[in-house]
Amino acid sequence: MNDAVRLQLEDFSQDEEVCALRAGSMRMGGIATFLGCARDFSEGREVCEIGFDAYRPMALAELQKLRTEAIERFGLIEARIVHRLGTVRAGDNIVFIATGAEHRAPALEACRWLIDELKERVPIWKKEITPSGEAWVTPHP
Amino acid sequence: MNDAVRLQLEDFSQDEEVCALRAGSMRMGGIATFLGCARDFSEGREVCEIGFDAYRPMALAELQKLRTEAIERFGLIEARIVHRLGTVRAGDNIVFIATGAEHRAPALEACRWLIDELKERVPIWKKEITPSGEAWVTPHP
Amino acid sequence: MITVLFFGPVADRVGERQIDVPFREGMCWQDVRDELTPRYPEAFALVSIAAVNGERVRDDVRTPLADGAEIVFMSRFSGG
Amino acid sequence: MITVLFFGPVADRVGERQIDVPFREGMCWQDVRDELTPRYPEAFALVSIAAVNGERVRDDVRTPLADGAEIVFMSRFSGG
Repeated sequence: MNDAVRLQLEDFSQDEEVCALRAGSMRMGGIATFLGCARDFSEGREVCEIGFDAYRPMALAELQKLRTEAIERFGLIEARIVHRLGTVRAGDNIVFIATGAEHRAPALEACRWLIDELKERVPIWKKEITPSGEAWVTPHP
Repeated sequence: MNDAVRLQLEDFSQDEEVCALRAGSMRMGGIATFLGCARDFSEGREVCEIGFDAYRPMALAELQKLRTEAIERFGLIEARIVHRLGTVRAGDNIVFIATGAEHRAPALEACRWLIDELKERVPIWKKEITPSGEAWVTPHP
Repeated sequence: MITVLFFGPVADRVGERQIDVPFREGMCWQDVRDELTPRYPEAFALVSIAAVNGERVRDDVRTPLADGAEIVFMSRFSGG
Repeated sequence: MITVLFFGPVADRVGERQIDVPFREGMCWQDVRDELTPRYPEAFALVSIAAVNGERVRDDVRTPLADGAEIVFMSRFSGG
């Protein structure tokens, strides 16, 4: 749990992640987070579960690069990223990003940047499992 | 704890707030949060504690208006805002905002908008208590 | 009677959190401000926002107060 | 030997997660793609990203592969 960047099957706790984010510094004035969850509906279809596939070594390396880049680019004090793999059910957590900075603007901007870049750069694929079958999600161009 | 907008002396839990935010809907795909904390340093001065004063009825009414406006403006599914009063110590939580939407962009944008507007519109004042005395914080114009 | 409240840095400079001002038919919040400013010049130097009965009011709109109204003279907010 | 890996929708269409391709001196990742595309046309219709030994590679840069290299042909990512 203490790695700042993780791919894992298990769920995570926001409180624990934010606590770990803050552990090293009393100078954090602003912490932004983004939590992505599995919805029970997507483009008109009922979704029961979401399955993930990943090219794990590259996915983890890309997440680590993203964290380092975000810290440098936005002057963050700390950042954490957790992405779940395996299969999750509707309503479950998928991805969590937390960014901490002295002031609110860099924390909020870095959080936005990280989730946008993660979607572009990290080799993970998701499949929606509905009552009538499965389909890989095609990202919007 | 179940009110979506609160002014309170006590600390709060991010996990509990996010759980309450999600309770009503399985359609939330993106949840953004902002947590403001008390830093131990501000503009070169060591800060031990931060004290708050508020015009409580108006502050609560303004927070409720902000929540309603954010939900309409960004098409959110739900939003929550908690602000602490009384006195907090360096490292403690001050303010928490959580926004939930079907997709990430409105959740992230609403969260940013809410903290910016809160600072402009909600009658709360903070005082930094340092080893050498106290001083009300003057917001940057 | 008009109730006037102060908070934060303004309250510190006034030295009170509440003062009462006698009500006069037709008076507006601006009249209360003009009456109090010479008594508390340091406090009113900070004031940039006013509220009547919990609603922010504009400097260029004069509406007569009702007896019992609550006015708050505030410095810029610093919450969050 | 060159190891070729597939994930997600590409793996489903190939019907395998891994295939091995014999190594030839001087071959580039583009040669492997050109060799596999006619064998798995539906899978390669999805491919828009390639990585060699875990690093994304550009279509317009040809670098000879080392024996034992790992190539991954990937469709657009959909994580997060």
